[in-house]
Amino acid sequence: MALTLTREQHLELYYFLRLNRELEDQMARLFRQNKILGGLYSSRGQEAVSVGTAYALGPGDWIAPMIRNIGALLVRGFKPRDVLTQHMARFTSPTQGKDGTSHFGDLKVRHVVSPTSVLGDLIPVMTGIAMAGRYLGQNVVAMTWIGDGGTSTGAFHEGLNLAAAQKAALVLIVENNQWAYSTPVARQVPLRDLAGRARAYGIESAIVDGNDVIAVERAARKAVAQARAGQGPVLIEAKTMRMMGHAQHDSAEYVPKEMLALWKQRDPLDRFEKFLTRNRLWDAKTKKEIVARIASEIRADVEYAENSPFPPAELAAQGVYCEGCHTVEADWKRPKQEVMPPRSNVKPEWRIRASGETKAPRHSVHGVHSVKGDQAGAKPKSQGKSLRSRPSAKAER
Amino acid sequence: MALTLTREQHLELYYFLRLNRELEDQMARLFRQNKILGGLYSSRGQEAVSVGTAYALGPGDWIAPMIRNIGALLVRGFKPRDVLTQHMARFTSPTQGKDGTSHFGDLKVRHVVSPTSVLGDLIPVMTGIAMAGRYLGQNVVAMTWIGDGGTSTGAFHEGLNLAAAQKAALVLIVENNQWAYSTPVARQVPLRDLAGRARAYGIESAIVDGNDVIAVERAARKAVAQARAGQGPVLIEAKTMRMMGHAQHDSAEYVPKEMLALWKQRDPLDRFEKFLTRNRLWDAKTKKEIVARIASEIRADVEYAENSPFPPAELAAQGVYCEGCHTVEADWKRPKQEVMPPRSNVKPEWRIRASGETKAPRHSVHGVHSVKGDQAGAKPKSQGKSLRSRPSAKAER
Amino acid sequence: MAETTYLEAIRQALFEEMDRDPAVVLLGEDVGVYGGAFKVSAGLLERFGWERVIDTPISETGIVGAAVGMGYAGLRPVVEMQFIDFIACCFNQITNVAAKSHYLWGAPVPVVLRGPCGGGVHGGPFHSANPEMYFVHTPGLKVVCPATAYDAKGLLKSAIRDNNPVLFFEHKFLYRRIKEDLPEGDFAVPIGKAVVRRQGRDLTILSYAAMLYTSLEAAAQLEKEGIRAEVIDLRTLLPLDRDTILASVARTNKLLVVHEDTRTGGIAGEIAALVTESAFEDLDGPIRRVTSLDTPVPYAESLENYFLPNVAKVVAAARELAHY
Amino acid sequence: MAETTYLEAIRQALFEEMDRDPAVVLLGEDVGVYGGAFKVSAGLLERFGWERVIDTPISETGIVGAAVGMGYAGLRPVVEMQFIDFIACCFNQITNVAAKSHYLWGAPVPVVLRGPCGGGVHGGPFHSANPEMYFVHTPGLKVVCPATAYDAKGLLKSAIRDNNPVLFFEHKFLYRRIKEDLPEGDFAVPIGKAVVRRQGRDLTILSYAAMLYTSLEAAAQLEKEGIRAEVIDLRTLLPLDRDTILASVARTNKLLVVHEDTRTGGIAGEIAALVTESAFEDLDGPIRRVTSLDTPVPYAESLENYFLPNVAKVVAAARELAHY
Ligand SMILES: Cc1ncc(C[n+]2csc(CCOP(=O)(O)OP(=O)(O)O)c2C)c(N)n1
Ligand SMILES: Cc1ncc(C[n+]2csc(CCOP(=O)(O)OP(=O)(O)O)c2C)c(N)n1
Ligand SMILES: [Mg+2]
Ligand SMILES: [Mg+2]
Repeated sequence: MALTLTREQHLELYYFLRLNRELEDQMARLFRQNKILGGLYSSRGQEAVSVGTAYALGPGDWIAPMIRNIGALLVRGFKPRDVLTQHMARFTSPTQGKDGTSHFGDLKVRHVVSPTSVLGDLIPVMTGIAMAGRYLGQNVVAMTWIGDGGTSTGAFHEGLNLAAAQKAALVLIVENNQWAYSTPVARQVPLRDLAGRARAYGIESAIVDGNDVIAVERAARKAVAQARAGQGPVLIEAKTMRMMGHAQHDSAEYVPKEMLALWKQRDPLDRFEKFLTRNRLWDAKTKKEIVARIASEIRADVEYAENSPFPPAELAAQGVYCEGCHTVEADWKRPKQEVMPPRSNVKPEWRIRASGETKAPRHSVHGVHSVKGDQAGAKPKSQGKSLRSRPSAKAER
Repeated sequence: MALTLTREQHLELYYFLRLNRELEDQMARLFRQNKILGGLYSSRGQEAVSVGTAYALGPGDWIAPMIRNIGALLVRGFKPRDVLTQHMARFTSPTQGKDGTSHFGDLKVRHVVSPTSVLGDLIPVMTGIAMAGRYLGQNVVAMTWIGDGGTSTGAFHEGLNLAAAQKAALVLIVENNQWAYSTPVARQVPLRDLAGRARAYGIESAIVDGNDVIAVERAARKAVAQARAGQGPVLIEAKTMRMMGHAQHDSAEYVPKEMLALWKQRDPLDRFEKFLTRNRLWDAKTKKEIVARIASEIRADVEYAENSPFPPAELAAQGVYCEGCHTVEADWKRPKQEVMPPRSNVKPEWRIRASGETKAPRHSVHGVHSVKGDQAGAKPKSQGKSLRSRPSAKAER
Repeated sequence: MAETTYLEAIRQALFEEMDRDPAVVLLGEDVGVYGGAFKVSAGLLERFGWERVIDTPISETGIVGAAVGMGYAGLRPVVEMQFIDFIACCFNQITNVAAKSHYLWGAPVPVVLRGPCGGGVHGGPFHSANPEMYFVHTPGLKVVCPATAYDAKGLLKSAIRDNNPVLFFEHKFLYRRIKEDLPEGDFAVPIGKAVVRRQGRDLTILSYAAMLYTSLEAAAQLEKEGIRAEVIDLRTLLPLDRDTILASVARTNKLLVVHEDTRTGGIAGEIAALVTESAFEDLDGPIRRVTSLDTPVPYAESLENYFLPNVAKVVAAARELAHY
Repeated sequence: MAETTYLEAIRQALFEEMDRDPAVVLLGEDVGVYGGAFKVSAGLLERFGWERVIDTPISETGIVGAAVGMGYAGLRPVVEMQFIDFIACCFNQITNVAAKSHYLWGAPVPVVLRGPCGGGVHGGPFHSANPEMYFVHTPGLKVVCPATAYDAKGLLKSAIRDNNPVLFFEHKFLYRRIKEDLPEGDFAVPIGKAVVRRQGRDLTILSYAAMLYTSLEAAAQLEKEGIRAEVIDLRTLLPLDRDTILASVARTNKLLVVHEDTRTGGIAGEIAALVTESAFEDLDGPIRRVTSLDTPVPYAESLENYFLPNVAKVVAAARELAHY
């Protein structure tokens, strides 16, 4: 397949992949030195998913990473020091030590929503971001990730279903790394492909080799374009493998060695290095430069983090409420008058059907999409007479 | 299609359909007389779903009805007086006036679980019943219902997914009556057929004309047989129409008149009467007898209900805890020794794959089914080498 | 001027805030075409259009999560729960996401979650909840329980303008029973301020929402017996108005708390702790509470009446306390 | 005899109850092959087989609902929450189904819901919850918070044998830190009974779970100052053991409540209400409480230490109270 990215972009992808890997390796060392509090989760083997998907977004778009998506945070502009200070609970971290791991965000500049630990939480939240984005005329896409295990949560269902009903510009990456803690996918749901989850919502889906950063980026770019065009949410299943335990404490003996051996051959960094070489996108010198740059960045940021103070104890009591410390302000990209009376009045938005008998409210003022009224009509299969009733809602009560 | 039921069964179906209709008509009168507390919900036009599905069950099977499934309660052996005293909040009601509407059950004899008002609650509960039934060797099926609207709840997803993962003998009837209160199906989910929900779980599904009691019964019977045979949960979408408002207070002006007119022609009682006549399963005299029987039963039970006392006030303070007033006892249909050490020991249950490299615990001891280990294996589409990794779980830790 | 019902006051607040600020949107089940189960949002779709009045699927977790996301994007969403009982279905989004967001990540959640609560209308065990204490016990939330039409309107405006997640509990018994003359023009009632509804020297009755009226009626009866009860309407349960509570107890030296919520773990406990730790010397008698029973809300009238507090129970408790 | 940890005591209770009664089954995320995130169920799958030790999908609502259904069918399921924080995801099944079932429909729910709660191990804001009060405020549930290995084992046995839904909160700080000699053979500890852990005449310190140890340590320090604190371990929060609490206050006339849960709406409030309404005359001083702050649980050690109660805070409050 022809390359769709420039040489610089390919090298940037490599930079992020490798930065992701090296940063996490560094954190594992810090963990063993007891410099990281709580748990440490690894995305080894899955870096291509985080990096490739986030790379497909535009600057105004939004992400909400999960615990194994440090790569996405890096692509989005966060620095190793942000990740390091977070894990080391320093005052200089994005949350000043109040929260750990990848639990931080930036609503104003980088458009990153902080995750919680509760699986599924982010899907409805990002649906809301996408709905707000459309309302504000921003033409943005919201992207988030969920593990294979997380697709069994009610929040996954409610969030994705709402996104589908609203045709929200949500791109959901199902990161199928074969395991939810010790539980293999087959014990969570009898589906061969988790992309099949999408069928419950009538939305687009795709399956991609999650260890091939180019394939991931391409699939994500397509999905982002579809979502941005108003075609509704898209679910991408990225097949990959969790190469470490659930977290540092877990030696993952329940994972067969053969399985690890098989996936080790498919390491996303190795493969991308070969790809770059095969396509003559770099040479040994370029690689060396990137590696050196990463090493020095990480070294500097580890030093920064280690020299950072812990938060002052009294901080614990502060910030429960927003008392004017933050502003709530929407970034309007359309005239506000469009949504204020009299222009916002619902009347022009009611669609009069040719038959004249039903009228259904549409979902989008921009004509980007409409919900077909007859989708809800009953077509019983065993009856002779075909029936096409249309659900509707009258404006008058 | 050839008849699969006897004449008596057909007449019994008619009896239940008509009893359902007349009982609800009677309740509407009582409601207008202010003799029914709170709300009153109607299943007019949907009776064939409640009656046809419940009729397909065996005596040991379980149901959990929703608010519009009074027909199922009647099939299951509850009497009009039970329904009437419940709605009228009498001391003689199954809940002694503590709960209303169809919120009552009978765990010991009729195997009926009481619904709550919270949509979706029953699906995981009935999954648990099915799991317990298998564990106890009972060979029973658990059936419950959910509205089109209720399929958007997280509980629907978690319950049905768990049932699928466990291959539980659950039959879930999605009663698509086109409306969730004032919201048409198309605004809830962009699916033409709600049976599509099943695809997220890799389970069987069917679509049936919910206004054709024979078709409903047949589809349910098949589903019950599949579930009982250990093939996992089955979802049936019954297409029907809510012919009244959401409840008595709702005049449902948002429903187009044309839609109601269309569905009125498909009234399940009318159609079944014609069916009975066409198939010479009854004559005018038989019909008259059934009608008279129903009238007298309802008359007697209304009298009973109206003459029933309201509960004594102090009852309100009683019964929060079970202090020995109820026994908790499982109905074992297999030797308990099978699940007690040493026989319950997991070792014999580990399946050694031919290849020898993976071992996965199976879900069923009876050999009814097994989860294929390689379902969770990754088969990335864009990569050359086909990969068949198998998730597994080792016994040793 | 025509009197305005409690329900209509809430509707007016929504109207006026949506008129004032295009960032305010409403979402929930059947809030648009139908105007909400209690018709609180009747006419809003017609005025503001479907982009701002959004009928959702039946997905409380989805809805609340989406509202949080909208808030992150700078909107001020108002979420309607069709009945407040169903808030149990989005408990996680409220307590783990909305409540913690500002403290942990500096991300304010300018979301209002409102819906009909309370009993007395024979709604039965799933349509009568008073879930306030679950949220009073969750740092990061604000909890508002208006009793009057004026407060309902003014507090909802404050809630919408607040940068924090506010739970706004509308007592459905009051929806159409309470009517008041409301002033013209914009007014807001601050969150976190209780108000003395009736002055008295013999004891303080603390209450809110529907129980305010029970307490006032009891106070009127008590007056005939020569007992002058001070009646305080808490209005906001979180943050509690310590000053007003303690000032009243300093005057009356006796405290009775009346709430419709169930007894164990109800707000009376928090108030008892507050008063005994901060004003122990002011107390001349035990703190008493009149509450609902520790049971689900039963359906039959006889049972629900027994379950709920009423004027007689309040009078009896107040009398005993006054004579202590 | 080797000492048994708090964690191992819980594991023993599960083992012995499953050995005793084939109706007892365990379900939860990673409870089987992995033996649970904290290894509480290690070895259970091997002994009892996959039919009784069930690894589930990540679906707290699904799991709890299924447990209720299993209970209806006559089993006695034990559900593990991987961390108790995720109980927020099944709040509706617990409060609207399990809690109400017996009262409304006469359908007992013999289900135990257990999992690791509590802070002090730098688990951060989503792995340190103390959610007990949400459930203490829900009629129909029982809430158990053991502090010792003996109680953990004996109370879990009682919980499994109980016909009602019991929430069994295991404090993860204690899992491996608490070790005791346990007696051989079957023993059960009754639900609903507190116990005096240390006798004293000057004040009563009420506490439970990890805070029991903080309180005992404080009492030891106080003794050096001549202050004799009585320390009570509540063990069960619902139903509360009124008699033990009131009897102690009648002896000491001063009450300090220590809980790790956040302050506003914590159990100290309920106890303050109970004591002031039932034993007002016994009180010779204000009821004091030492609790966590009203914030989410922060992550950094400095912050979490500031957030949590500790010995110094308990000593200071007790000293002030003793000298009141
Ligand atoms: C709602 C919820 N339940 C349980 C957990 C505990 N938990 C944390 S990670 C995890 C496994 C997640 O598996 P998956 O979604 O596949 O993500 P992965 O760890 O493989 O990236 C579990 C059960 C949680 N965080 N949230
Ligand atoms: C979780 C939850 N949210 C909201 C409600 C309020 N409510 C009761 S019935 C209903 C509409 C149900 O629609 P559907 O599931 O299609 O069932 P139908 O009424 O058509 O039988 C709603 C929103 C509820 N009962 N439960
Ligand atoms: Mg996974
Ligand atoms: Mg419906």
